[in-house]
Amino acid sequence: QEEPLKVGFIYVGPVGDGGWTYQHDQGRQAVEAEFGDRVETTFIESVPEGADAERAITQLALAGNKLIFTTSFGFMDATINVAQKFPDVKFEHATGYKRADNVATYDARFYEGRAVMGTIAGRMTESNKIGYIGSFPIPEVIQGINSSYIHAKKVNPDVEMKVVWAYSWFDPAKEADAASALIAEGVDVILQHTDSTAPLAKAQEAGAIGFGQASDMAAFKPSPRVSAIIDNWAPYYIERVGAVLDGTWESKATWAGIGDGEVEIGEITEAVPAEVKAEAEALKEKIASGEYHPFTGPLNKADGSAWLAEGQTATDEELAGMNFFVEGITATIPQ
Amino acid sequence: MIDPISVFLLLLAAATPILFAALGELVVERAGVLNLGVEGMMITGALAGFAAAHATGNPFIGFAVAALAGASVAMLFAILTQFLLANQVASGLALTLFGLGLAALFGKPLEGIKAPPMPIGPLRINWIVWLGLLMVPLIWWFLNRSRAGLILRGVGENHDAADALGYNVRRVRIAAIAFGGAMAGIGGAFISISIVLQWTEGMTAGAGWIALAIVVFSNWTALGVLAGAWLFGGVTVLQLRLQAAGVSVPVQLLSMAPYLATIIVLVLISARQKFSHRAGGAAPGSLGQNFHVLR
Amino acid sequence: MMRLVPRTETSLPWQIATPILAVLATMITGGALFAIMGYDPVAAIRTIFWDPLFGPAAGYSRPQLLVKAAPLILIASGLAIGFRAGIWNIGAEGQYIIGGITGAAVALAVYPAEGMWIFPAMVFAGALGGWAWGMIPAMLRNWFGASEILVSLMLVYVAQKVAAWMAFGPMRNPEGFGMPGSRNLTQYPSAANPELIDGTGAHWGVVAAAIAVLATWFLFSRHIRGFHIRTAGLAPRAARFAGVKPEALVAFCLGLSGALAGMAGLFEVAGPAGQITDSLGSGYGFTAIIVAFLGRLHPLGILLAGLLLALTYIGGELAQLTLQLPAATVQVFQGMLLFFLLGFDLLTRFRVERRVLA
Amino acid sequence: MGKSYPGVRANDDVSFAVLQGEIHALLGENGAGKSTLVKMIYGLVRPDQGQMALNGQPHHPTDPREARASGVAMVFQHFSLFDALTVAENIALGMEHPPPRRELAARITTVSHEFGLPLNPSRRIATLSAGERQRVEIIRCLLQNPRLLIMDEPTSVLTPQEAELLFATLRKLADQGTAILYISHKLEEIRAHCDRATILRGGKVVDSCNPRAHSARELAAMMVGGEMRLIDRTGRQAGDVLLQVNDLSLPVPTGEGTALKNVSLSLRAGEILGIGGVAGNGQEELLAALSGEMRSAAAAVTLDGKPLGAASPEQRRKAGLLTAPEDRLGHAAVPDFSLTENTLLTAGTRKELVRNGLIDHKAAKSYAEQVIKDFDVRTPGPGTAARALSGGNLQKFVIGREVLQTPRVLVVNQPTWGVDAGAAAAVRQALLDLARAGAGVIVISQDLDELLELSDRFCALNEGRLSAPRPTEGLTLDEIGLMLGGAHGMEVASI
Ligand SMILES: Nc1ncnc2c1ncn2[C@@H]1O[C@H](COP(=O)(O)OP(=O)(O)OP(=O)(O)O)[C@@H](O)[C@H]1O
Ligand SMILES: Nc1ncnc2c1ncn2[C@@H]1O[C@H](COP(=O)(O)OP(=O)(O)OP(=O)(O)O)[C@@H](O)[C@H]1O
Ligand SMILES: [Mg+2]
Ligand SMILES: [Mg+2]
Repeated sequence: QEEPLKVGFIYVGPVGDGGWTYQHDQGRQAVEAEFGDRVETTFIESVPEGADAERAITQLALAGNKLIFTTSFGFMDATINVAQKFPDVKFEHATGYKRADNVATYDARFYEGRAVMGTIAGRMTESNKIGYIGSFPIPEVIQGINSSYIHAKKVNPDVEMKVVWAYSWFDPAKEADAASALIAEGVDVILQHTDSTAPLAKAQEAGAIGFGQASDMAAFKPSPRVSAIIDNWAPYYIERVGAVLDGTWESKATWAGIGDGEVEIGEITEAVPAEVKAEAEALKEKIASGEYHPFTGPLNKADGSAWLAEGQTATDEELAGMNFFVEGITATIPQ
Repeated sequence: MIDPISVFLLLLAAATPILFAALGELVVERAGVLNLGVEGMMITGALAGFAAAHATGNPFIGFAVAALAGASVAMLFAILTQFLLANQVASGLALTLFGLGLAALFGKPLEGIKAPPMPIGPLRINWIVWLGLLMVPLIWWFLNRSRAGLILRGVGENHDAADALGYNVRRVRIAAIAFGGAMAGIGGAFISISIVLQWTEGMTAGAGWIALAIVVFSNWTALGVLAGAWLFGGVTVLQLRLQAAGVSVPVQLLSMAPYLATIIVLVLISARQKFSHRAGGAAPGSLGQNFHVLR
Repeated sequence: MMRLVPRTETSLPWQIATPILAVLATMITGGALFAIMGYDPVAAIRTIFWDPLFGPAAGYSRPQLLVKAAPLILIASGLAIGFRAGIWNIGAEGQYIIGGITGAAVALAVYPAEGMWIFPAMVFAGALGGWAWGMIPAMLRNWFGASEILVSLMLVYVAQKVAAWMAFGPMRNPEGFGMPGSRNLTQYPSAANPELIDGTGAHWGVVAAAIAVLATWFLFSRHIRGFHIRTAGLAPRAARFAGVKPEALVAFCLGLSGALAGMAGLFEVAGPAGQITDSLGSGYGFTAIIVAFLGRLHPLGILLAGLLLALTYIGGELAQLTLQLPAATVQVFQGMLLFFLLGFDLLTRFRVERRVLA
Repeated sequence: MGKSYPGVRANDDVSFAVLQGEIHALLGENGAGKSTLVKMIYGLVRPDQGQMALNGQPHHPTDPREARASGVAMVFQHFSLFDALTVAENIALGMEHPPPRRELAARITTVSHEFGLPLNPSRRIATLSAGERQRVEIIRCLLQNPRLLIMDEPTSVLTPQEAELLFATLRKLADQGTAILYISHKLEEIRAHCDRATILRGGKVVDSCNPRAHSARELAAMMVGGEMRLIDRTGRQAGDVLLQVNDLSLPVPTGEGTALKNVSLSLRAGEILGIGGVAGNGQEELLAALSGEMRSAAAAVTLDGKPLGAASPEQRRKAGLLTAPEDRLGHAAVPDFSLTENTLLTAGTRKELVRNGLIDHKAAKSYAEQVIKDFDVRTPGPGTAARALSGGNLQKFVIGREVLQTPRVLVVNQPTWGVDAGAAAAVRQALLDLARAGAGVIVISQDLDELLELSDRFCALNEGRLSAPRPTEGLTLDEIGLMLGGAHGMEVASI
């Protein structure tokens, strides 16, 4: 009988974080379910970025894993370094930009999902103030804030966006405090790009609404969690493991969105009026089919300078390095 | 503009976990024991409290269980330091490591579950917040007015003298450590049951360390602990409020503010004491030292 | 009835025996834990304690032991000096971070210049940064009587924010597509802290740790300053009487431990970690406190404690990898190991005697 | 009664009786077993064998509370007070069922006045002088109306007036029927005030007598089991001025302590200057100002005309100005260090134990051995920890460590505090011999007998001021008492 293909995963958090790492592990389990005996997966969780990452990845390679997924941006250089030493092993690095013959990268177009959330937020807010809890000022998060704002504004021209930076991906108490601060500012819809459910808990207390982040956060259905933006890595992981199995794997950069099923919109609950739900779903379909790009001009930057002309869409390069807010957002990006 | 009352209401809740943990540690340190395991006891309480609240549907049972769980892991520290005379600093750090691991291990099945709702207390303020506020005068009274508190302070101040007068130093200290564990447990459970409403690994995120710092800051007084917890919680809340309100102060500076404010206020207090030649109120005399006597 | 009788001199045989006993006890209870969790206890114990040293991939993990232990030992050596003097630097983690930042700043400022002087300058700047960060609590204590425990601890959090600020702001890699993190210093030859001899894991940080162990040993056993430090910790008034200025000692100890932690930070940033990121502090500064106490504040003890802790970290990773033991289980196991080490330490200081009753 | 510690038989077949209404002295050298015996009575130490009876009832307390309940009270050899707590709190801790706060405070005030030992119940112990601390311990006992009051070396030496007051109190209690067990190394005191004495040697009762019927020399002989050497004061002559202190004033460094005010003195070669005073009047500060622990204006302290006021302790030692503080454990010596290591505290430079910062362990060890030999320090060897030495032996070591460095000037504070008669005589003789060899010696002490015995000139320290010196020859105890009393005495009387 054929030896099973060994596939390794490096996680930055514990599999039980209920967010980022949890979703990657769901993807790993999907691989096991799909290929059964033909694969054997292992993972190491809670690996700090930096020196420990390189060692953990090397250990996976030494243990005979032929395909290794490194699932945090901070693992980028470690992945490249280890890949040089193990040319026979294939690596997949999430959210990075460095590739090699045996290193592919993959990421998700979360901003597509944010557009849908923004639409719901713009429709649902009564105070016309929506809040956004940002983790760190990196392009991915800034894309999300801009996309949410643009689409909220589209359906509700009076909308205002308040931004709080938590400077953490995961700090429940801090996120709760951030949510409380936003609510005290009059915000009644909270978007978050941090991984805990604490903001939803606070929203519930205050009668505000929010969205699941990374995972479905179904425990807070039907309200305050009225929908969710879910990272679904399963299709990609299955595709890539399959590629190794049938020998067609090659290094490439993948940036997939709603259309590829990598970004999922969690169930829009009955707390949302039917027509809003319909509108949101229509937008989702349009994005999925490629008919509509969330960053379509005319759009100006926050400093008033012109960015995209009427009908022009943002390039992937522009998005990947996004470091400005669009016109209308008064918050600042810490530099 | 930001209205002070809403900030105050926010800070009440934000300060509660560290208030509980720091009040507990205050009693422990007043008995002459330095337990650096607060973080480990808090996370244990956070998990046990959440589990019990979820199983029974009653958050108050959750808090009771959290207190018990916190006290139980504190007993590990008590055995090490009071019977085996192990170094207190290292034992406390080991307790933190152990508690974090233990909670993560046993917490696996509880991930993704929501906490039962907590009845709202008087003035729309959480019952446990009230309890925390009530603990301040209670502990002040206990330490400064009660006989048991006097003995506890005596043990912490000079364990040899307390022993010579016939007090059981070890028993007093074990009781204090248990109490400190229970308080830290409640503080931790407040995070899981009342703030985050869910169990997640590592959710105390350093609150235990802040609680330890607050005890030093308070100069070992109950009122000082309240002031410290409010100062820290207040600045934390305020910096987020300022961000939310779009006030343009560099976010990096704002996020450092709670820590810087704590340092600055401590320096002001210390300087006043130093330059006005006011002695006293400092650390308990036997703090961190183990007691052993050959009979 | 048993009673504990203090030994007049600490017993050398017991000092050697107790760590071994503690490790055995941990293996037994830890094994029981693993068995309850449904893992093969023998395999788990072997994976954690044996495989990193002699297992199939030991050729790789043995050097890694040095890499992991070096910063712990370097920082713990500095901390032990202060702890012996009764000066409580709890903030080595912050000094580590700042040292990493100031050291890296030199390289990032002169990039892409090449030169032999760059790496030494970085080491100096790293030490200087850590020193300065340690001097803040020292000066606040000397001038105002503020507790160095609290100030140094608070400064850890401040340092973490500074690291995040640097990673997202001034030090962000201009060629990094706006992603956080500085340039990777390992790809900048003049600034890199590489493996000195292939396959040994030994980088300059390991060398520095070895020097630190020897130097602290020398300081405590041969030099009058070490004597004064010990005096100050045991009897502050006697130290004053001997001519020690408490203020100078506070500055010396916090400055020195800060400088060593800062150096450790730089070696890590320029070597194994490679760059400034917001997660620059990875807990070495806190773990080093455990290492210092586990090593009984003695240089040799610190060396062994640092290696032992590194062993459990690497063994723990291996156990995750090969047995899918959750990370938390390994953490509980480490906690147990510490408990036993601390508990059994009793036997080095006391004799257990049966009480004679008349 | 019998009690063993590892390697020592601390009490061996001890039998004796204390009668109602008597003041009973317990005598013995350091380590004779006095403290062990009384701790057994107080329930603090568990006896290995033996029976006790109190008022005819079997007495076997398992802890001090039980002893207190049956009427035993004790003042400890080393203060058992809590520095950070108030007088009232300290007293409450020593009582089984203290009355409510207010009532207790009132009772402390009245009882302490009644016995002539006034106390303010709300003051913190840390702010009290040694004499006042002793009052707290005594009042704590008195408030319990004890049947048996044990006093183990009431530490501080009081002014003669204060001592009189204390004994008057004890006498009053005895007359009311309280039995008093009194431990002290001050034989004159015992002769004057005790009714009976039991003498311990090596844990055994060796004698029992009426102390009034014997001289101090005879009592000492019974304690050591041999003759005591006479102190030799001969052969000294005053030479040139060595040490000069000029108008030295130092503020209080922290909230506690006494400021020095315009202290001036001069000391000649071969001379011993005695400085008396009640504890807490600036003795520690004066020693610190001379040792270099506290710095002053350079010209305020000169040695051989060289200004040293701003010099470090090390520089002063180099110049020949050596000191020995009062507190042996923790100040003059590090308890957890071996004797060898303890030599490095002060003898590094003059004995060349430290060169270029490097410690010469061999030299340190042989210097420790020399001190042990020359000063008859009874210890297993230089590797022994300081804390394992009895007070008298450690004191001999500390004095020896300084004397063998052949200082130009040696300043000692309380050189025989809590030290038994034999060791005290040895220490005093060493100081006299040093002066004979041409050094200047300053002895700061609260023990007036000692000062009269040693010093050529005498001055008193009072609230940080130093009186003008007077020749010791011809001074009476009463005159000295007045010199010491001054403002302090007035204060006591007027509270
Ligand atoms: N806790 C103890 N552990 C071991 N040995 C002890 C202890 N306490 C006392 N000893 C020993 O018992 C003996 C008697 O000591 P004790 O304290 O009773 O003497 P003492 O007569 O009170 O002396 P001093 O005059 O110095 O107070 C000494 O040899 C001492 O070494
Ligand atoms: N806890 C202890 N452990 C071991 N030995 C002790 C202990 N306490 C006292 N001793 C022994 O008791 C002896 C006498 O001790 P004690 O406490 O009576 O003090 P001392 O130094 O003789 O006091 P002083 O000179 O002030 O009267 C010392 O030789 C010491 O070895
Ligand atoms: Mg004694
Ligand atoms: Mg005694």
